[in-house]
Amino acid sequence: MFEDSVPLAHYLTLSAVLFVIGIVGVLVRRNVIVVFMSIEIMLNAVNISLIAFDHYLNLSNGQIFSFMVMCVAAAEVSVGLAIIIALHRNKPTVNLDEFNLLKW
Amino acid sequence: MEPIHAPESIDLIALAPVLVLSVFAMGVLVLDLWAGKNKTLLMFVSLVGLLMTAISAFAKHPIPTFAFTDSYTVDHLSLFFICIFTLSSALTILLSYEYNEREGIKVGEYYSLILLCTVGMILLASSTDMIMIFLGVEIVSICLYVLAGIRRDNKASNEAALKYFLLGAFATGFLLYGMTLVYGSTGSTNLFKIAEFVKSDSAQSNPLLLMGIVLLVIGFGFKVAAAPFHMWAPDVYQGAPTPVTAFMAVGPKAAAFAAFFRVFSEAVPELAPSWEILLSTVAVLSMVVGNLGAIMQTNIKRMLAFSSISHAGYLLIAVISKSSLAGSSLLFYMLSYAFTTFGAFGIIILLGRKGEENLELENYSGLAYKHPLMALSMTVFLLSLGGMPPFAGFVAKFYIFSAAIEEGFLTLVIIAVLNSAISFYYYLKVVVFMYMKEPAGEFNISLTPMTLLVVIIGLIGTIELGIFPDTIISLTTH
Amino acid sequence: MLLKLTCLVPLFPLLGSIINGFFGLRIGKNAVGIIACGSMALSFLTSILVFVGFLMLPEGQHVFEQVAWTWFGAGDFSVDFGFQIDPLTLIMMFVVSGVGFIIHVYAIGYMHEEYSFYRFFAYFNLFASAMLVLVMGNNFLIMFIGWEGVGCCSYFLIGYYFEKKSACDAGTKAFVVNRIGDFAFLLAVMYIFNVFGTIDFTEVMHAAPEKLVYAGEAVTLITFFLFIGATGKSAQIPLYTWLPDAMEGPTPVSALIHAATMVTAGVYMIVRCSALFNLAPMTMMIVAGTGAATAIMAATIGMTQFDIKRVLAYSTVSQIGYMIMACGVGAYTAAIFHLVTHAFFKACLFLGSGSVIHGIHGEQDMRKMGGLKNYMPVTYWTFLVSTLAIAGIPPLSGFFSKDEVLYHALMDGNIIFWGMGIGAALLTAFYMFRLVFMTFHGESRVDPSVHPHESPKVMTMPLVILAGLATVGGILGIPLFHGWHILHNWLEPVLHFDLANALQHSEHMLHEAGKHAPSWAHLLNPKEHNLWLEVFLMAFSACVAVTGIVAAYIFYIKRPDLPEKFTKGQWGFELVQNKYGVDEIYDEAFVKPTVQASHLLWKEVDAKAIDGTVIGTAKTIGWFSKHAQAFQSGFVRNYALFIAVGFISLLLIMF
Amino acid sequence: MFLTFITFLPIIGAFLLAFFPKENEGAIKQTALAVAAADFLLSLYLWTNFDSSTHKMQFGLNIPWIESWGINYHIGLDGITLLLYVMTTFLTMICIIASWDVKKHIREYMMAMLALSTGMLGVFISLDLFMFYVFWEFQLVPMYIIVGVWGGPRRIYAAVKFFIYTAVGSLLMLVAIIWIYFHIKETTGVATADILFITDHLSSSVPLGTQKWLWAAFFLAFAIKVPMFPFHTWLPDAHVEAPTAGSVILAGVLLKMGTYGFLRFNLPFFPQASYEFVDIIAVLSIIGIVYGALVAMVQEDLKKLVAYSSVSHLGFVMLGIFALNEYGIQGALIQNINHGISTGALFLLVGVIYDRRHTRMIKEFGGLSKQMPVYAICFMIAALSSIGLPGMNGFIGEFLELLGTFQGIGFLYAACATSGVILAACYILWMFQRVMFLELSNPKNMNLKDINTRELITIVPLLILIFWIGLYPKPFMKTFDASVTHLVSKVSPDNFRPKQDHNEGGHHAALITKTELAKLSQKLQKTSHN
Repeated sequence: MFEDSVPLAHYLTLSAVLFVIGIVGVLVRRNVIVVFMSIEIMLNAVNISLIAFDHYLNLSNGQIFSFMVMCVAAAEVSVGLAIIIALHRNKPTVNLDEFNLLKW
Repeated sequence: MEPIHAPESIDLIALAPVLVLSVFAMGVLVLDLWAGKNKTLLMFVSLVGLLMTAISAFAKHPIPTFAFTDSYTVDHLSLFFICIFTLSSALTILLSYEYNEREGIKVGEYYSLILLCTVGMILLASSTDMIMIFLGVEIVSICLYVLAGIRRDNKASNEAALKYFLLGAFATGFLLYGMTLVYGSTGSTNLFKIAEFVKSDSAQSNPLLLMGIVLLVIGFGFKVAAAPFHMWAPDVYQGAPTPVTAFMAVGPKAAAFAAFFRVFSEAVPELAPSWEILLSTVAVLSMVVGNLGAIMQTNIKRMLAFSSISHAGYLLIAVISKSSLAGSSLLFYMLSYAFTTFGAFGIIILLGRKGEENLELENYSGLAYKHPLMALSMTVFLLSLGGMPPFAGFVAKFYIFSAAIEEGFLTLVIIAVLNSAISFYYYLKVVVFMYMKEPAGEFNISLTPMTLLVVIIGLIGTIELGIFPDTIISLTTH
Repeated sequence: MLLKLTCLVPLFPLLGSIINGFFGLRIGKNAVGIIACGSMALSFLTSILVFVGFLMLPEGQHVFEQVAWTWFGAGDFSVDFGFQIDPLTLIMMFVVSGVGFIIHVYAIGYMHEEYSFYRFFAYFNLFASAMLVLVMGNNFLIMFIGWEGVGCCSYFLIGYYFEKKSACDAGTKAFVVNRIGDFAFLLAVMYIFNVFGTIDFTEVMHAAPEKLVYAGEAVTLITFFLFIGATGKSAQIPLYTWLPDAMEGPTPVSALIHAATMVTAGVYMIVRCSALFNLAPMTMMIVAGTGAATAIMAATIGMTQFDIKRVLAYSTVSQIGYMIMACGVGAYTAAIFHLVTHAFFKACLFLGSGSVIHGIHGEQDMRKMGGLKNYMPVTYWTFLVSTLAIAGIPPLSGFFSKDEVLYHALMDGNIIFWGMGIGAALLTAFYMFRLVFMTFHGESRVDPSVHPHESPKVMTMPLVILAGLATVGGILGIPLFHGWHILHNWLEPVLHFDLANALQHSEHMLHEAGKHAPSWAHLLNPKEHNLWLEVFLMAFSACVAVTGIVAAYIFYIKRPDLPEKFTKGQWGFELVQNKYGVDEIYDEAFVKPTVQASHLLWKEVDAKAIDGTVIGTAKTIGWFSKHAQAFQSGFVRNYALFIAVGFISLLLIMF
Repeated sequence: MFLTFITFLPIIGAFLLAFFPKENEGAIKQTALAVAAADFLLSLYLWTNFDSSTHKMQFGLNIPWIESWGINYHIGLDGITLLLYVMTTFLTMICIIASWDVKKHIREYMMAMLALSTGMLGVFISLDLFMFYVFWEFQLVPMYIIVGVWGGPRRIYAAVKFFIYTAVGSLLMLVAIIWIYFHIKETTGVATADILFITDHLSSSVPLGTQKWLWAAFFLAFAIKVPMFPFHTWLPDAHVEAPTAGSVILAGVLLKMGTYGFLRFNLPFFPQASYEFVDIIAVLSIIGIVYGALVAMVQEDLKKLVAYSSVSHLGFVMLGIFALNEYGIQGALIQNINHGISTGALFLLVGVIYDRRHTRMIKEFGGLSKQMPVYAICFMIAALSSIGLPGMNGFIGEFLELLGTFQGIGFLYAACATSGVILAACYILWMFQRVMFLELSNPKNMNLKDINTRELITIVPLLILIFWIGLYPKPFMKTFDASVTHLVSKVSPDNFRPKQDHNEGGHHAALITKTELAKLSQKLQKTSHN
């Protein structure tokens, strides 16, 4: 199999890079949906690490964990989209910067 | 691979509160179909459910019990927290009833969501496995996202939900990543096993583990609204419906603290030298930022949001001190905070008008001479929040400071007391408006019975815990 | 036992004061006058009874103490509220209650037009009471009650015309300056307790030789502070400035308080503490020097003043200087002698001046008087007699007392003091007669609209009595043989008992150290009395007095244009007329800097520095709070950014 | 139980008042007065039953309160607190009479007053640190309300400043209290916050360095309360803005809590640290005395003047306490009472003209003694008492304090402090002159009414006390004699000084005698050689 060909560090690096991409996405994008997608990238980055760890530690907890994460992510998506839709009804825009009624 | 067993009945009994509450939550949801516009029935059913939950929590003996291969625990900490959760949820429901009538929130899911959220909180407080903790966190969060935005036609409410949702998910990423790294470096998601693993010296300098700890701090820090991860709190507290704000300030926060405390004092106590400094920084920042932020606020909900940030700072001191006193001081603090906060929000709701008006401090001008008892109660709550004897807040703070001093965190305590001095300023500002200014306009307060009940419960709790705290203290110290 | 009546002596005036104070307005002026004078008369009569009782004491007992109650205490410190009767006290009691009574009677006439007549007498009686407490107290703190009490009453009475700013200022000034003395007095009392463990007069004086060492630090400091106290009350350099201003009070006040009694309290106190002063040669030097300097300086100022009461005030300062000088050279008897005679003639002079002022409707400037002797003969004659007495013309009382002071200054002190004393005597004769001539002789310069008239009987009778006393008062101290006289013998138990004891003790100590007797031993055995020297000195000082009178006669009767010529444009004269500018110097050196410093402390230090720090802290917090709000921008990105930044910072902290 | 009843009677009264209809002002006032008067009489009963021959706590009660922490409801009175206790009930009563004409919110006012009373009484009787702290903080609230609601134009500023400034100090004390609690638990194995127990066990087990820190924490709390220079700036503001009765209570009782704290905590807990800090305290106190007096001199507002005079007077008290001998401490205790009486009287009197003219500016007045002779006399007596005229109460305390300073700290300190006596005369008399004397020139003052009967009722008892304490203080001073002796035996510097220093005992004249004798004999030797 691939045990020796791809060391753990690579997986972790990939995961970290993806995670940072997600963070940067959240920080720089204005579009609600894109921001939301960036967050999903972060979650999936974590999933990569989880699976990789499992693989190298020869355990199964991580896989279970990653399933949970996926479930939760799905739930979050549904709630999140619902919120965005509700918002869009009151204020037809997806630009995040326009939502700053509440501040200071 | 071990063979997979069906869950033993003993495990199910341990899980009883969660099960009972889930059933009631579903029940309420279903009942809503027949309930029509009048939600009174739903409210009562929910309250009964919470009561049953609290009772069922005590069904399990002996204590502590570990169920589901050590991933779920029934111990004094969790039992006590369950009490706090059911109490706070019940008070929220009581607060909500008339508020929802007034604001026109006519959705049956509301009560169901609160109950489900409570389920998540119970899971959070009882879990000893990171997967469970994650699930708990998410159940709580998702319910709260919805609750914050439950006033769909209100822009502020929408915005609050959106902000909370985006930032919450963002922070979940950090929390998750932290858990992953901890798992990766220790090989287990179970807190006890992690603790065993961490005892070895080599683990303690593992950068992955330490990184994981940092990320956990961020994740939990966000959930408890500790600085600098607090920025969502003022906006969300302000935008969310007032009962939900009160709920968020108490229940979920307590749950997050329970998990926070569990993870840090049960799983990685050996790493304390490393995370003490992190948490101390966060604690100090929270106190300072919370208090500084609150000083300039004119909206009372927003002010209380900042105040709750500073309270998170005080509570973190308990987490840091992790002594035998720390857990019990955390419990006591949460309980007294629950009474005080619900009382204060109760009064805010009583004074509010349709459309979330009357939330500016000016609206409180001269309250003391129109409604002396209400002003007096508000004063009691605020003083208790500030930590003024003989109210609950003082004993709670005293407790936490004791725990910290016993462990030698003198500097932290000194910073904390100086911060409480600052906090007096803004708490007293409300008193200034109520007592020392002339009334600006008319108050038309409808003394709705449920809300009033919450205020009275809060008042009794605040004073009782302040003057005769012994019973509760001895309960917490088990 | 008649002595049991002791405590009644100060009690009567106190009662009178209370009755007048509370009910004075309701009971009418006559009743007020009767109560006030009656209480003083009772006090005087009781004094006589006490005196009789004292004479009946068994041989060898010279002190009678009566303790009313224990006043207060702490630890081993305890003060009795008690009185003591001894020869010195008795003399003072007579002076205070006797002269006080006479002046009270006079005041009925003088103050009769006043609306707040009752208030005046309430204060006046209170003063008498306090003064009696002062002289009768059996320890330092009881004396201090009186000491402050008289100061306080003096404050009220100087400020009696409280609508006049100058009167108020004078009152406040008197009180404050007196307080400076009191400050030193308190320090002395504390020091005494520190050394002796008690502040009872008898015990302290008795133990002084044992506890203290001749010329030691302790005794020098104690006596020095006591003396500062005395300078405050007795208006000596440097604290004399309040007394001339005190003339703002009604004239009876000036007579009783600022001439006859209160201002001599310092002298009384020094005599009372003679046992301590004897042990402190350095302080004695200071005392004598201060007394002499005050005597001569006040006399020079007295020559240049035109306000009739101010002349008398400076004369008082000068005469008390004499007494202090006498104390300083160890001639306590002479000091007391002069104190008594001075009380008579100076009271008479003040009352006389009051009569003059009364007679010409409140005018006090001598340049607007003149030729009054025809209008007010009684006043004139009594005034003249007293003036002769103060000038030192034999055989009036002042001659004997002054002469004794001068004699001791020469014999026990040194020739400089004597010289200064003689100089002051010359000046005294001059300015007193200047006063008489300007007031009563020559052309009338009185405002034509005013018709001078003699005062009523109630005012002139006291004048006559006092003039009589001023005439015969010298009897007390006429030398009988070898320099000893009645007063001397009478006071001997108070003054010399301790000295003998001291000598004995010191001799004993020094004997052990193999040394000789201390240098002050001569006090016990005065130098061989030289009768001829004394007679010569008497004659000399009489001549000096006459010279002064003649000079005054030339200047103010014969050649009234001379003073003008001599003084015009002389900066020296102007300096003296402006009282050497001492008031101004004090003002510039102490009062103004203090007030300015206080303003500075208040506005700059208190408001800006100290409170500024407090408010500054609060404001800084507020500033931070205000600016921290900017972070709460409402943008989700920013919030996320903070989470990220927090993440990075925590990482940095961790690693 | 009796003591508990007296302590909590006022707050029970306050609760009762809450149920009175707002309109029924007469009944509210009468009830409040009745409660306060009853409380005062009951406390007098305590006094008569007080055994002054012992330093032990009396009327004590010790029942568990928070058992899990070992915290008890432990109360008791000893000589140090008895008079303060009685004075508190007394001044509360006086203040309620003095507030008869309060215009707005009379019910709330009386409630605050009564609640305040309980808070203050609790501070004095608490013998458990936790309980002490509870009362210590609690009484801030009613005072804050009183200043903030019924005060002058800048009342909110003053109230908040008062509250937060005092809270800052006491919060640090809280930290020290907790530290002590755990330290005691560690060293003796007893979890307790009992003051008496701690007094007995603390000082022996804490190293001097730590003692100093703890001392400083307590010091800050009490120094702010006293207030000592330079922590005094809240006082003038609070005094000026507070209503008359508030000022009276503030000066009469609240400030005394600071000095009480020093006597109850700083001295017995940390005797050695106290000894080490004597010089600093002495210097600060003396600065306070002189500085307070100087600043008072130039004040334009009557109340502010009296407030700064308080700073000066309390400097004397502090000096007396830290003389660490019986003279000083007894003086300080009696001066506590004296200051309450004379300054209280002054505030009441200032209140009288404030009620009539609604200004306290000195320059607005002048010549009042013509228009208001009785008032002038009362004012004069209070003023003279304040400057310490012998025969009145102020003198006794001041003299004992100065004597104590002389004996315990040093001659120079005593001399500097005594200069305050001169300055006191300056500011009081100058003020008196400008207010009472001179021409009655301001037309607004022409028709002022003299002091009325109600006002006289409030002031005359104080004036009587002024003379009573001034002439016959024994009934007052004997109450704390035994307690002070006991305290001094614990804290006396003799316990810490190197042994050779005090072989001669009390009066050091004997030492001087010997050295001076040697000098003298030398001098004589020289002269005899010549």
